[in-house]
This record gives sequence, structure tokens and C-alpha cells, in this order.
Amino acid sequence: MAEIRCHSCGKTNPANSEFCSFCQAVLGSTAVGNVQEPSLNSEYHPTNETLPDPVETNQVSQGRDPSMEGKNPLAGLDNALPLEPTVRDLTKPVVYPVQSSETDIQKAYTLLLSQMVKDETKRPTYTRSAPKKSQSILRIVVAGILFFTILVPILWNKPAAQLPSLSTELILFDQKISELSPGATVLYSVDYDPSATAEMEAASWAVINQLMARDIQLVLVSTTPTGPVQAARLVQNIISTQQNQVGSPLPASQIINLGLIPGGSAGLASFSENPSFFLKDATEMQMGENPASEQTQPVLDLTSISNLAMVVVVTDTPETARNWIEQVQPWLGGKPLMMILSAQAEPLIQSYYEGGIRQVEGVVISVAGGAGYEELVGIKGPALEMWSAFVNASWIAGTLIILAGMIHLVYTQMVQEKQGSGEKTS
Amino acid sequence: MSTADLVGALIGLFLTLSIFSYLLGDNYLFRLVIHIFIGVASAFVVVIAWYNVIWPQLIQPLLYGALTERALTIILLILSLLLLTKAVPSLSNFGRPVMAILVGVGAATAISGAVVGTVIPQVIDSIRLFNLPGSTGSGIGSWSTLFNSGLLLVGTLTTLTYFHFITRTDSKHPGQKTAWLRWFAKAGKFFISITLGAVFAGVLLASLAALVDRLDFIVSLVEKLFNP
Amino acid sequence: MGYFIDLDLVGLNWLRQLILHWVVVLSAVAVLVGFANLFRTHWNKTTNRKPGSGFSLVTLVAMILTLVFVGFFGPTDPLSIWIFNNIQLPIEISLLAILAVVLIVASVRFLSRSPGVFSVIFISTVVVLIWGVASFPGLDFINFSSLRTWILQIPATAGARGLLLGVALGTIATGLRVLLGMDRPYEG
Amino acid sequence: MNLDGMLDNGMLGLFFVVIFGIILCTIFSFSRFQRISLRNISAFTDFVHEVSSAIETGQRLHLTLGRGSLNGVQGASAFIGLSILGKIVQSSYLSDYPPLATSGDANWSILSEDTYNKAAKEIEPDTRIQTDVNQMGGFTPMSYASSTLPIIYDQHVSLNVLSGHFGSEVALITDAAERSGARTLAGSDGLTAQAIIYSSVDDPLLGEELYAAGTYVQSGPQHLASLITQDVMRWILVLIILGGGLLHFLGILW
Repeated sequence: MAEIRCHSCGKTNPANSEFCSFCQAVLGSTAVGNVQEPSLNSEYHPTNETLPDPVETNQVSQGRDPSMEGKNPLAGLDNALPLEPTVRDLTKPVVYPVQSSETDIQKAYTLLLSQMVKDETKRPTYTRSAPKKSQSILRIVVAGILFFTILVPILWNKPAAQLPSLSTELILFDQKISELSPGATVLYSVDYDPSATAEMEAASWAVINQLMARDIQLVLVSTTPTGPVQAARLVQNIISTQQNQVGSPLPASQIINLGLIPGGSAGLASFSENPSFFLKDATEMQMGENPASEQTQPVLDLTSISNLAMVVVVTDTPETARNWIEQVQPWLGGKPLMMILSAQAEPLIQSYYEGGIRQVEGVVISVAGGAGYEELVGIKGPALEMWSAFVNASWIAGTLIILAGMIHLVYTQMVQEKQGSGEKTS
Repeated sequence: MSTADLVGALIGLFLTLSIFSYLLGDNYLFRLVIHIFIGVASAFVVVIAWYNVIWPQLIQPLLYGALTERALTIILLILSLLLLTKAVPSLSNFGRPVMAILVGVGAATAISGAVVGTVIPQVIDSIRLFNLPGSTGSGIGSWSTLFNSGLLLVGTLTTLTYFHFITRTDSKHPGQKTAWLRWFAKAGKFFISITLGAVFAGVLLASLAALVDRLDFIVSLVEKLFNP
Repeated sequence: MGYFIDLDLVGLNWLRQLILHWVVVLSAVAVLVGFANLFRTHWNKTTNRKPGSGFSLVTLVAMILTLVFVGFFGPTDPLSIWIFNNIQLPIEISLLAILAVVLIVASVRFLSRSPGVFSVIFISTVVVLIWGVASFPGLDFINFSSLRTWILQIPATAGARGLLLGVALGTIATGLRVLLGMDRPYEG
Repeated sequence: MNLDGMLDNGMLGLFFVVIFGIILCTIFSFSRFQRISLRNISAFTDFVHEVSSAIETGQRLHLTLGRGSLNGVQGASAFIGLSILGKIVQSSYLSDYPPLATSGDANWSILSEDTYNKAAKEIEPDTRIQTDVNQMGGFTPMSYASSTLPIIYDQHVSLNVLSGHFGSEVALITDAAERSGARTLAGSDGLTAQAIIYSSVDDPLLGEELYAAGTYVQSGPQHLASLITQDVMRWILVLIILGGGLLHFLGILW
């Protein structure tokens, strides 16, 4: 005796039953390929040329049959779009259920006909439109204008149009750094994707300089997979700049690269609960890898992260920033949590340092923040270098969006009128 | 500038220019570079995974760990080997239980993260909205504060109700929401577009910074080359 | 596996630590599996001469070379950093840089793509926020930056809260479906 | 917020989840629903048309699962992607071009392989799936995004489905889809990606709408149950916020 397995609840029903006796799902359309009778599956191998056949159309009908509504948990749903009936059966091995009566077939044909008509009217006939010329022209024009406005101030290195305004967060940031006692340990998390390196290094350059100037002991960690390399690159840059400025390489104990904190938010949580667990791996990992981090003595007192004098998080994604705020900040025991954010993280993190409860005590945001901080502490770094070009770029970008948007709107309207067809552009 | 740096900078110049060529259209140079990129980046991540996780947390405890640590790590090792069978399509069934564990833990973490990380803090903040002095931008006077807090509350609620899925079935045209829900949804859409606009602007600024950096890099390199 | 929730929330620490540790290591092992998958894909492309097989060969070569050098010297070795600085970083930053153009073009076409009041709101928000970064000489009389701050603090935060809460609801529902065994993505 | 603060937040959250689960199970057990209709989401309507027309015109479907880590909040949206993938495979596996799945995180590539095999076996029990239909993209966001470009351009893709966690790199994917003349169905849990999708995709899925995909493409009754549960919980949240806010305003709470 043939049996049909129900598609939605998986239980088996006698083949001549129309609905699953357990979950009331319609069996005809869903039982295809699940029929237990081997002869049906093994012998019949249809091709795409299979003509629409009574039973197949019968299956087609069932998703739409008004009398079925409410039987199948989903058949009754308006707007719950049945994929099987319209699509799946076009290419499906056809199976002959035991019950297929004349009336079924006739009903099926009529329904199929109406279905086909409806589909022909509804379905957009598919044409693989080649990339429009206007689009690529638009792209090239935008690129040209943008490049030009950026290149001008770079070439004739024009002084910054107007120095960025100092936000209160910057001043707070500087206060907190100046409150640090020399030799204190600062956790500095390098948490940005490689693609954001330019922006984040411009934003963080002045901060790192200030930390180095107060000979802070910097502990580098990261939660992003490429983070350790970024940290090592950072160490290299710091060492080279130190050699350029002071002339003497800084003591190896001053920067320690702890490497990766894996496991995302959960990993951060367990790091903030007992850092020593990660410390073990980190110290072992560090052996003979990074010249700047051979000596790992000072880290070993990192039994709890409240021993840290400050935590500075440099990140470009709001998710990472929120992880640090939610997982680490509660454990800091009042020690400040600082953030150096990319512009794309700003809107979502805003509420954490503007709100009534300030969970983040100071932020440097993007190039503007970096330039502002360099201006505040009176050093000339990458942020100030790119500042004027950045200002031009942002202004021209806004203008482009408005003007070109208007032009493009008018253009498309004209084109549509020319075509005179009501084809939808959206 | 040392030769290594010079070579590196020249390579960087070549790569940057070939990526920029994508703006003119998809071309072979761009394809070449992104294929190099895929290879290099993936290899880097694999090496870091080995150096930072697998070696220190799987191999080393096995070799040098204490007894209990070793015992635990052996179980872990077995799980890892089972998972590794996923790399071979014919054996991949052995890895299924491990994936089940991973999926279960992942789902649990997702739930707890969503509840503890998002729902509770956001709800509490929305509840504490009123009488939060200084939580507003132009926070002069209690009236503007009140207005802002009210706006914040309305925005949160309407945005939340914008997503309401189930609609009345006995309506003339199904798929339409009831009238008041539609008004809520409109208000919610308003706030949603503002939020997304803000985030979009942030992304645009970040990419502009990258663009400025690249152009700066090109210009300074060319200057170095022609008048050292 | 519902009881993981309790562990995650109430924090039976040692067990949670252990599970987490295992998951972390297993995910790292999964990276190896994924790498094998990537390698296999490009290997197949290279061997059976599909279009673009040359590119796949390039990927394989780059992969192997990086694996050998970086793997041998360690990811924080100066050589590895040289590779990272001069090959990976320029490409990554350049890709983000061309996004600037891509995004501007997208927002230019946005108005004509879906004309409507919400599109206008979206675009004007974008422009105000971009212009608010720095006041431009000659246009100081429009104080965009305070407007920018207000938008970021009130309406944007409100919308973000709603969106995040909605996403959280969806996440919880999905996670529960998986935990209660209604979805079983892992059985193949 | 200190430790015990976190703890009772934990209890609160546990309570919330338990209620959520109870409602979900009750609705699921009564899954022979009185008629319920869902609001129109145009993206899904187009989705079905695109799937069928892709099969007829011999085009490919390409689904990409994003790069969110499985072990975190970002994972859930990729679970949705998996159920969509199962549906796509069931509907178009036997067509000339089987659908492609790419992912930016190792765990998801493994899971998509499993889902793919399962769905394919349901269609054709004794089938051999070639390994290339599931591709691990890249491990860093940008390399992942750029690894999908050749697929979108070269593989006759007519519809790209983006469901998972993305960052700003998603713009590369949507732009490539636009250039190649393919349609895109995209949703994400990250707000960054949502902003880009909203601006550059014809029918964007905003926020929670992505999580309704399972119901709209009929992946099974459990999706509808969870959708109803989401609506119930939504209004519970609204009530909590309003009531709590009122109490707080009157100074009773806190």
C-alpha cells in the first residue's frame, strides 16, 4: 500500500488521503518525490519537455483551490506566495497519486488555464538588460568631479579651509589622557577592518602620540581576525615615528601585542571576566614573534581588567563598539572607556556617549575628530594633512547628490515620456 | 626610502590604480587584482586562526597541558577532527553532530545577545526617556527636552509598529493594514528613512576618507619618484 | 539545547567558559574547512578550464605563496607585515574608496528610482549630515553642525531603536525556531 | 551596570525568552490557522516571479549568506538565508543552472552546503551535487564582497538574494548586481547594510521584514507561527514601554 509523507509534519498518511491527518497540510502538492512506492520514483524520469499532465496540473491547482483554504496551514494565506505550484512542478518528476478522477482533471485544466493567463499578465517578461550607458557615464562624471576636487588641495597643498570645531568629547578625551599616571597600562583594541585603516589611523594618530608621550604601557588586543597584523603594523609605525622624533627606539616593554580575542561578543565577555585565561595563550603566542612584545612581565598582573588605567577602542563597525560597551564597560570598575570611531559607526553609538548615562567617556570621530585632536594638542598629523581635501570632498559629495539627483530625475522623466510606456522604473 | 619600501609602494600604486579602473567598467586588470586579493586575504586569516587560536588553544594544551586539561582537549580534538571531515564531501556526514552543537550554541548566543544586548537596554532607555536632563541636542529648557523625549518615544514606537505583519482578513483588499496602523507605519517609515540616511552619510564619509587617503598616497608617491 | 540560554544568561561560568572555548576553537577549525572549500573551488575552476580559470590559478598561487611565507614567519613578522601593507591594504582601502563613487551614484539615482516623500527625507538627511561635518567658508551662516547633532540624537536614534528592537524580535524568533528543532539547517 | 545588575537583567531576559517560546509553541501547535493574511511586501512577490522566470529563461539564482559569525547576534539573519536557500534549491535545482550559494564565513559555507544537499536530495533522492555550487567567498569583508563579483557577472545570474550580516562592503555586491542587470532581494540585520540596501536596491527588505521571508516563501508552518509570535511580542513591548514610561513619568518606577 502506497503511503504519502506529509511535507510539513513529516508523518506518513495513506496515499488516498487528501490532507495530512496530523497537521491538515495538503498532501498532493507536497508529497511529490516522497512517495514510498519505489516503482514511481525509479521508473519515471521526466524531462523539462514533459507536457502538462492531468495530475501535475492537479497539483498545480491545489495551492489555489479556494475550497482548500484553511486546510493547509499556509494555503489560506493571501500574499503567502506558493512556490511549489507555480514553479516547482514545471521541472518535477510526475507522480500518479492513486486518486485522480475526471472532475479533478477538468477542474485542474480550467484552473491551470486561468493560472497561466494570470501569470502571463503578472510576471514581468525577463530580459537581461545590458548595463545602461547613462549609468556608466554618470559614474564616470561623478568620479571625475570627486577626484578633481580632492586632488586640488592635495596638489597645491592648500591649508585647511577651516579647522574642525572642538567637540566636548575631544576635550574630555584629552582630560582623561592627561589624568593618566606615567607607566600606567592602557588597553588599546585595534578593531577595524583593513579597509578602514586609512580613516582609523588618521583618527587615532594623535591619541597614540599622546599616550606614547606620557610613556604609557600599551597593551594591544583585537577581536577582528586581521587585527593582530594591524596591531603589529601599528607597532612598526609607532617605533619608526618614535625613532624619527626622539631618535631612540622605545623600550620593548612599552608595547605588548596580545593578539586576537576570538569569539565575538561572547569572547569579549569571558575576556572581561578573566583576562588571564587569554593572557596565557597570548604570552605563549607572542614568544619570539614580535620584537616589541618579548617581555610580557608587566601584563601578568592583568588579573582583572579593572587594573587597567584606561581602555581605548578603535573600531569602524557599530557592532564591535556595542560589544565593547556592553561586555567590557560594566567590568571596568569606573575606569574610562574611550572610543575612536569611524564615521559609519557614529550614528549608532551616539546615544552611548551623549545620553544621560555616559558609558563612553570620550570619543574621537573619524578624520574630523582626529584633525580636531591634533589641533588641540598642537601636532601636525595625517588627519590635518587630509583635512582640507576631506572637507572639499564632503561638500562636493553633498552638492553632487542634490544637483545630479535633480538632473537625473528630470532626465529619467523625459526618457519615460519619450518612451510613453508606463513601465515601472522602481 | 629603502628599496623594499619603494617596491612595496610601486606595487601598492599598481594595485590601487587597477582597482580604480573598475570605475570605468569591469575589466581584466580589476579581475586579476581581486583574485590576488582573495588569495592573500584568505591565507592571512587562516594563518592568524592557526597562530592565535588553534595552536595555543588546541595543540599546546594537548602537548604541555595538565592532565585534566589534556583530557578535555582530547574531546575537543576529536570534535575538531569530526568537523574537519566537512572538508571532504564524501565524509561530510561525520561532521554533522559538531555542526549541530555549533548551531545550537550560536542560536543560544544570538538569543541571549538580542535580549540582554538589545531588547532590555533599549526598552529601559525608552522607559527612562522622560526626566533625562541633557539627553537632548539643543537642551535649553525643559520644554524642548520634553518635546525631544516625546519625539524619541513616538519614533521608537511607530518604527516598531511599522513592521507589523498580520493584517485584517475581512477587509475588501487583503494585504492592507487597518487605517490607524497605516498611519503608524507612515510615521515609522519617516523615522526609518532618517535613521538610514544618517547611517548612509556615515558610510559615505568613511569611504570619502579612504578615497582621500588613496589619492594622497598616489600624489605623494609620484612626487617622491620625480623629485626625490 | 534550550538550556544554553540559562547558562548564557545566568552565567554558570566554568561551563559557559568551557563551551565558549570549544566553540571558539571549533570555529577556527571551521575556518580551515572554509579555506579548503575555497581552495577546492578555484582548483576545480583551474583544472576543468572554465572561463576565468586563469584568474583562479592566480588566486591559488597567491594563496599558496602567502600561506607559505606568512605561515612560516608568523603573521606579525616584518615580512608578513610588508605583504599586508603593500598588497592587502592598498586593495582593501581602494575598494572602500570606490565605494564613495558607488554610493554617490546610488543616491543620485535613488530619487528617480523611487520618487516619494520618504526618498526626499532620506536624501536630505544624508546631505545635511555630510555638510554638517565641517562648515564651508562663506556658508558659515547656515549652522549645519547643530542640526546634524540634533538629527543624530533624536530622530535617528528613535528610528535606530525601533529597527534594532524589530531585528532583535526576529533574531529571537529565529533562534528559538532553531533551538526548538523547527529548523534544522545542519542536517544535510 | 554592575554584575548583579547583569544577573537580574539575565533573569528578566530569560523570562522574556521563555514567554516568547511558550507563545511560539502554542501558536505552532494550533497551526491549523483560521484565515490570516499578511501585508504585501513587494520584494517577495517579485521574488517568486523572478525565481520562476529564471527557471524558464535558463538563468541562475545566486544567494549569499553574508559574513556574520555563527557565534553571535549577527547569525540569525543568515539562518533566514538558509531557509530561503532550501526553498530556492527545491524549486530550481533541476533546472539547467542549479542555484549558487556563497558565504563570507566558514561556518555558513558549511551550513549552506548541508542545506543545499538536503533540499536537493528531497527533489532527487539519488543526486550528486557538484561541489562548486557552494562557494566560500573570502574571509575579510572586502575580499568576500569582491569574490562574489565574478559570480554575479559571469554566471548568468538573474536574481541575487542577500540575506545575512553585511557591512559597507554590501554596496559592491548590489552595485555589481545593478551593473549586470540582475535583480536583487536583499535584507540584513546590520543597519549599515540596511542603509545601503535601502538606497541601491529596488525592493529593499527593511529591518525585521527579512525575518518574515520564511513565511512569505512558504518554508513551512513554523515560520508563520514565529511571525505571529513576533507580532504579539511587538505589542507586548509597546505596552511595556508605554506603561513603564508612564509609571516612570509619575515617579512610581525608579
